[in-house]
Amino acid sequence: MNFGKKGLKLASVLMGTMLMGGVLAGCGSQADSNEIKVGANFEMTGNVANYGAATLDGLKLAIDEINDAGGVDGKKITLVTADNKSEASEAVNAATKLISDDKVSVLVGPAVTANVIAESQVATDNKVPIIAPDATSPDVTVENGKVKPFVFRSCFIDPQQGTVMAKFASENLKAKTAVIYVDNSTDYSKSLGKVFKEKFEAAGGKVLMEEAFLAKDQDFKATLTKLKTANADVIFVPAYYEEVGKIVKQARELGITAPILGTDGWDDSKVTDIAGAEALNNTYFSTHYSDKDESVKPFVEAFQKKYGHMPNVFAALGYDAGKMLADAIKRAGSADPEKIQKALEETKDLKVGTGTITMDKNHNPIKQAVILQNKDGDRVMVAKIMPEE
Amino acid sequence: MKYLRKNDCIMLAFSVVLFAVLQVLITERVLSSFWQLNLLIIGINIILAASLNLINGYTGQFSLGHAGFMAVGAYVGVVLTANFHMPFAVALIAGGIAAGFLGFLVGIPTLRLRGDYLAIATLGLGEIIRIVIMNIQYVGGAAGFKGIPHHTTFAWVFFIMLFTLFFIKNFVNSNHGRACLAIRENEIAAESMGVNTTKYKVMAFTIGAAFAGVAGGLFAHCFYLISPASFTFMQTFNYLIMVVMGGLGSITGSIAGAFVVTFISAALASWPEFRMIIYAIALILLMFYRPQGLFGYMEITNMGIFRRIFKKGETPHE
Amino acid sequence: MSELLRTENVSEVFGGLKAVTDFNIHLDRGELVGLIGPNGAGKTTAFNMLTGVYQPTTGTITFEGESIVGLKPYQVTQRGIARTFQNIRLFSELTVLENVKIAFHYHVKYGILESVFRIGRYFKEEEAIEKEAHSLLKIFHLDDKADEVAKNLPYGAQRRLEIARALAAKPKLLLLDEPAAGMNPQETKELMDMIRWIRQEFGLTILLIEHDMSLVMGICERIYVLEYGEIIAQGTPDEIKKNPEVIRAYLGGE
Amino acid sequence: MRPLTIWKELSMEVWHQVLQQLINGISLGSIYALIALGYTMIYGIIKLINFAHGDIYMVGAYIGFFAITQAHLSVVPALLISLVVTGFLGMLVERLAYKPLRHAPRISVLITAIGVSFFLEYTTMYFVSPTPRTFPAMFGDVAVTVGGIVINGQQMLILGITAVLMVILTYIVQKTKTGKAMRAASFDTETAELMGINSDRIISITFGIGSALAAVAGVLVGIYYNSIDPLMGIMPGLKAFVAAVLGGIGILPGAVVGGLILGVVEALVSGFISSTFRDAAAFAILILVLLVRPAGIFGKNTKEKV
Repeated sequence: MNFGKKGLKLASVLMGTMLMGGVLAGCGSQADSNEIKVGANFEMTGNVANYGAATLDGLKLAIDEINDAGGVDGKKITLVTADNKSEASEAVNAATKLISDDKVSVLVGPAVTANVIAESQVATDNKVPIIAPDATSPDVTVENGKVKPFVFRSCFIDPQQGTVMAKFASENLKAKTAVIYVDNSTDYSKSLGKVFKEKFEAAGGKVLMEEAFLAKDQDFKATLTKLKTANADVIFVPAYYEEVGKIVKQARELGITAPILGTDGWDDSKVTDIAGAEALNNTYFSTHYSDKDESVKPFVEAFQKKYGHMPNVFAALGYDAGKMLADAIKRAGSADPEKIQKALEETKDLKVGTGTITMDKNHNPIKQAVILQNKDGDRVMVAKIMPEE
Repeated sequence: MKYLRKNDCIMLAFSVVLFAVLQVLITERVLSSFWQLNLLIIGINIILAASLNLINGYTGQFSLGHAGFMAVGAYVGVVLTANFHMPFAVALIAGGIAAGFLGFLVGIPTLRLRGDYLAIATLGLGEIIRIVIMNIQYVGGAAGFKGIPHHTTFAWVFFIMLFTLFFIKNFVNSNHGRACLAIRENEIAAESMGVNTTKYKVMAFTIGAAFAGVAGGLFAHCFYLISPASFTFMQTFNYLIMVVMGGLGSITGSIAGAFVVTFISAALASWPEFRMIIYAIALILLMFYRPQGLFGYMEITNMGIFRRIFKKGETPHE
Repeated sequence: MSELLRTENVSEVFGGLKAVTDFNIHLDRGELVGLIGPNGAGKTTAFNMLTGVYQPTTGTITFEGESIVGLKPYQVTQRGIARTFQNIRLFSELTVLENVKIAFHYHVKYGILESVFRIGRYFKEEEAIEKEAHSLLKIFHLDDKADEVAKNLPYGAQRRLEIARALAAKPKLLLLDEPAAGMNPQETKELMDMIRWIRQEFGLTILLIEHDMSLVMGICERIYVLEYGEIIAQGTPDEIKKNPEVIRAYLGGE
Repeated sequence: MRPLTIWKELSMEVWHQVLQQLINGISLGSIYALIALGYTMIYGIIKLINFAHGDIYMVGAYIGFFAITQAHLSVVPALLISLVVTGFLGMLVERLAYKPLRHAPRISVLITAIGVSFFLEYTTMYFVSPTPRTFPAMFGDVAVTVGGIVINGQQMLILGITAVLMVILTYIVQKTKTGKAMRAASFDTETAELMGINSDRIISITFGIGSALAAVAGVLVGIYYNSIDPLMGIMPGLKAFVAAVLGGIGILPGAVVGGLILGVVEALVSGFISSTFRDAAAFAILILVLLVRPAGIFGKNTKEKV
């Protein structure tokens, strides 16, 4: 049976080289002195690759700016990227590689809540701090009442965003009834729906109907036709721009004219491309910043120059995370993860791309939120709200 | 027949030595924690590849539902350990039984189907299982199940893998295993030789599913959070690739296939942009040069130098 | 009661086409009976009905006094009827030895756990069927090729392996479907002796479908002649040779 | 007179909704049908489940996208370009990846198809980045309301083009010489070769036509949902394969019927139950049909001749 022999030879050669490769890679490259290694664990493949890639672009911009300005105390920041394939188990795999093989001092990312939570265990065990740029769900940094020591965040959290929008709906829009349409495949969307319902009903409003869809859905006409029958005063759709664009477009096509409210997932010029400016009229969404805001102009221009297109909210938050990271390393004065962790906790009134950040005791940044209105293809700032705490 | 016993002892001795070597590598931290985690995953993938091989390779039933059975085992396991604080062994066994039972239920109707029709039906069932889990809020739905105790250690994975390989090897080399092989070769002839083909197809399906369930339990307890996104049909393709690359109908093949595929994706982690492109090209080239897989039908125990160690008395599938 | 098998007005209708109608045969223990007829006469369909592959549309089939209509093929084999196939159906990727071992399947009693943990009856029964299989292969001059993969055997040897495999199922009634097909006269002669010998050795009843008249006339005690699904004649070889109906069916009427 | 009373009791509102869902379902179904046709033709001729077919649909969508946005062409020329270019891509894939494995075990060719699928997905993602691209709004404003049922411009475009392509395809397969050769090869390639048919050429043409149909579906989806991304091909590809099997794999009308059934089922389930169970319902329907007719709706359950 000749091919058996050939197969054996091929297989043993393959396995031999790999074993060697494995052990060698195992030792990893030692961190040489004049560079600080930062791990970027993002969704580069898999179904949320677009959010991961956008955040990574913003982070890279921040790191390049810092390095061009001479790095931190003369040391350059090198970014080591790893792909978590938009999956929780792979996020752990990537984080373990960055920590044990690449010996990074700090981890940035991933973009999606589930992957951050999955990774937090590994980071805490190895005492390496994480900065989650976009995950807005509260249980990223706090688990049954206890703060996770090594997990930080550079964006505001859902309860703040949900409260702001619920207040806006009942007070500014005088809405009495609402329907909620969430994305069942993300924690982000579901927890925002819960907070909105709680705050809206506390303010005397009534939620008539709650429906759900799945990420990557294309056709929402079926459920929207059902929602139309409730003809509520407002429709709350806390989801990402890819699905939101189609939902708003298809809702208007089915003759739904009520105002549609959203959250920071809406904040991307693609929403207007997908839905069309006309359909987006009478829609409002909360987000981290308005690109019309003077203080945000430099970041927007820098991003436009480097990548040739406008930044979306993920890019902006990636950039903020980069700035926050650099500031913490400078104040820590070393690449030692635990020192950086302490410095992150003490972040106060730090000027970042989209505003100023002060870290609260739950490792969530106190940041202002803005409400924008889509008006004939443009985005007008309607309100700027500082968080109460 | 005494060779049979002798060979088992040789295999056992070899495995214990291998275990000791790897355990030392781990405790002395020669292997970084990244490669330790991947060693666990390789062990788990070997269980999945061998159990899929029992269904596809040995019994010739083209099943693409393996990730679904793995998901059942994983979720049953984590619910028992995290919510009911049951011991790890109980959770694994319960996961295996639950997945096996589902394999049994699913097996009966679908095994009337043939070839590609069975493939798409089982793929559909795997997806249905994943979608149902995604809609059960008790287990965290799409956002995933959090707070899983980290029970899986190298010892658990290694010895369960060893048990799986021995179980499947001995099953295949027995009267029952031969019945499955007969079904693969020529189902009409098998039935005419007194083999109850439905019973054995469902049996292979149930055993394969049960081991996939146990592997699911082991997989889940490596991570703090699991979500339905890790159990899609693309995951089943991974295990199918391992089985075909190793050689349909060869246990050594499944071990080699699981090792090679898992190692390639781990080693490529340092080039995230090109990882999938290189993996795709590797797949195409390997099928181009070795369509029958690294080992085809052969087992390592009766090739070349091994033939002298394992006395000639072995049947080719030993 | 020496009668082993009896079929009463059995018929098989494929969507209006009467493949076999009022098929009445009976076989006594130890008999060697032939079933002949031009191509497409329904011989193999009859075999398929006897072995449960097809369910007869009408009629009863009793084997050892019990009806076997409605049984699945593997149950029929377990009752003691084994068969070979017109176009060879061996387990091509398995070895010669394994092909025969599979036929012992029903007679092996050890359970799954015993086979997996190799305890209890596993080794005893495996050794038993190993020995039996080898002895069977010796009879059919196949023992030297025991570890050869079935598909690599020459045509004649594959035919003999199929018969050996059928015998391994320890049948009471052996159905041979054109065993001499594609064999030269010398091989047919050897086959004839072998069939006589195994009938003697294993005390078998044999029903033989065959086109090779020298073989049929040589060893069959009784012959049924089938044409267009109907039995047009039955009797000893001499009667059949002289029967006008049979001559017409084979040589075509004036 | 039981059914009549039911009709009256159901308020117009519910019937209105059912009809609206049917329209959505049929347009979605025709897209599945276009892709499923490619699956069935390729399976019919070389018995391969071409998992890369969904990604050829994606590449077709991107070619259409660049034709419309970069080259500023209108819909029909964009469709033609995408159809031709993707057709050749399909032939190229067959030539490089599948032809050498003509006599390899079928399961290894399946693994190659999975490899090609990953390759197409991630090379596209490497060049055009994972962020979704948006088609400029087309035919959006045109809408026809028939008795309260809204049929927008894009849905009409899809139904129209699908119908035209079906006619052309049936003409090619039934009337032309190549069509006859394709049908012959799908029954038995070896015998077809004995009859003087160059089976390699026929297989290549089948891949070309199948990929072209998928490309059209890709562009139409781009226009209908006006956003495309490198991984958009995975789920529709699988659904189209389900549709092909539902109708009876290898049978052209089966693919169309299977696609339409799938589209309608998905629309009704999302409308009346919840869209989270939409995919599960699609697979459940497939399994139910297969249990009743193990070779699909039109498939003949050929019993193995003993």
